[in-house]
Amino acid sequence: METYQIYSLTSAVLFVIGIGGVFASRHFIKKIIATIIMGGGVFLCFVSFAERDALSFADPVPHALVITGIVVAVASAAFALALARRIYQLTGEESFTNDK
Amino acid sequence: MSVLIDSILAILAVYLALQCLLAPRLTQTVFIFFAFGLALALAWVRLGAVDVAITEAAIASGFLGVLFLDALRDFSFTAPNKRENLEAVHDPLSRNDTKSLLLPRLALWLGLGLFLLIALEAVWKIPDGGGLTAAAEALLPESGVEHPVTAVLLNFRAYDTWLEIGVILLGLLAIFAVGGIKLYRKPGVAADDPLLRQVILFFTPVLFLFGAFLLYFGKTGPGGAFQAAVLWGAIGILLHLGGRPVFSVIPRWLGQLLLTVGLVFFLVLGFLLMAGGGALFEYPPAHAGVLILIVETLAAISIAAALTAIFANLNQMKKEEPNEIESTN
Amino acid sequence: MDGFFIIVIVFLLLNIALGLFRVWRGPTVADRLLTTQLFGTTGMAILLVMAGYLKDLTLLNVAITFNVLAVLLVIGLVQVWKKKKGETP
Amino acid sequence: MIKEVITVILLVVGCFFFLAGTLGVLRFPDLFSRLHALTKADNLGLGFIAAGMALHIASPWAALKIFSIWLFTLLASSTSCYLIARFQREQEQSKNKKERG
Repeated sequence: METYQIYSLTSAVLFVIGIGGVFASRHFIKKIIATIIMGGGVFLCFVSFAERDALSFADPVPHALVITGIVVAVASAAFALALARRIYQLTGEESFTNDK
Repeated sequence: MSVLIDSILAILAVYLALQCLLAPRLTQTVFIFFAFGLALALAWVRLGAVDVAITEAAIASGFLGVLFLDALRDFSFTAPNKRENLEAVHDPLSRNDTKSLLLPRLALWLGLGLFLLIALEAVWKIPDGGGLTAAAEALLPESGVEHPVTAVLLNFRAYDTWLEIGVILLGLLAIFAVGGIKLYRKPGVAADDPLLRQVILFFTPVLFLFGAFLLYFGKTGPGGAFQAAVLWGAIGILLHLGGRPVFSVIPRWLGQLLLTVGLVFFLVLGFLLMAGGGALFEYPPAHAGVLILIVETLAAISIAAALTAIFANLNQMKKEEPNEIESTN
Repeated sequence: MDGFFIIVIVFLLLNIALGLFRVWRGPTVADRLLTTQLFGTTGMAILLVMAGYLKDLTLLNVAITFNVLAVLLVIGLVQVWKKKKGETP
Repeated sequence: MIKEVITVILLVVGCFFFLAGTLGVLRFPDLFSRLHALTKADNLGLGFIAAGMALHIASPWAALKIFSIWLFTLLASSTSCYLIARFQREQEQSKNKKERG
């Protein structure tokens, strides 16, 4: 089994874990972390196929995309955290409840 | 034989991701998330993506870890007790709901299982397209740098990087919109511990020098604007934690200048190059190296300032009068 | 020699996996924080050995980054949570 | 040949100290002894591994870098040890005060 195959299969599993976490977990912070894990799965898929296409060096375009992607994911996660904390400040709730 | 390392790392990453989401306490979640970042960084080293590994280690586990810890201070520390309270207060039907929740839950697990199979098959069968390695290798001598990833980031796809600085700035503005501008406020607590103060004073120049080294090293090897930016942003966070918040010390116009200089300079450079007859961000090969270094430095300063500002603003978002709000519910 | 390096790396990875038990159980927050130190140090050791195994010296930069950020996390937790105590005496 | 033997010995000793540190973290009864086990034994192990790898890579620039990595780690980990211990003591004190008053 090649290295890239192991990691690309792992990326699929991580993505599915992230999706399950987004649906099944209740607390805001867990939901945010689940989206980051989803993103990690996507990035892992990119980088593993960059390694498959390597000639004298690995394919640099997916690497660059992943670096930009990580920074954007962090910025959006920070925004989500700000939203979550604001909701908690205003209503005192830490998860989406549907009783209203 | 090296398959052993890869498979153990893969199992570790999957296990950590699962534990991260299944852990009953939020502090467990955050610290396992840090370990997950470490496992991913090691995986990227194994895949030959050292730049990505540095970025991941720096931003996705270090910076986000600090942000999450800061958020946990506001939320309750232990999820289970709080959740019972919440359910008791907000969701009185929860006891009866367990049966009716069974069906959606079953559907969720079935759907996830199916999706997993589909995803595995899709990943297994991704066709062999050859990638863009050959194109990047052919154009590398004209790009002005020797490291292919830096060449892609700052020359071939420079508009990506430019817009990305914009996205970070946009994130900061969105945080301002959500929580109010609390950037210029002074935090209450200074570092009272002499050892802590000394460590912050020692690590500040070390971080600065190492960031500058990574920035310059990006020309020939893994490193570059983002990695340097995160390390410089860590300086800002350390100073903020030590009671010397950068943005409330320096004058306002300087802070705003630091935040926007990367974006503006990038744009002006692009239009000047267009006026000179090229396409947007088409550097003349003779001066490309110098131009890329200048752009990288300014972009790094901007991103570092934005990261510091995000942390400072989130850190100042305090929960106001919690008892009163909870009792009215 | 390569086989020996692989054994060392696998051993250190298993060490990290063992340390996770403390994150899971640790009665206080400080116990969990302690393990970030363990992960940081062990991760650096893995990166050093990997630098020899893959013959890639740039991995040393990743090791320094790890080191710096583990410190950031510790200082962050200590300072951030101290404020909470100061607010509600 | 003799170089490789020394590298292997250094790495094995380093691994032994890492194992000792992890076992200490798992088995010791309270936080302060766990801190002691972790920050001392692991740093010693890292030192041995660093020495072994510097010998194996055998370039003066890399050796300098590895040495500085080890030095930073010593500094960082002793500081974090102190900070974590102080944090824990403060938490315990405030908890005791709350229970008494």
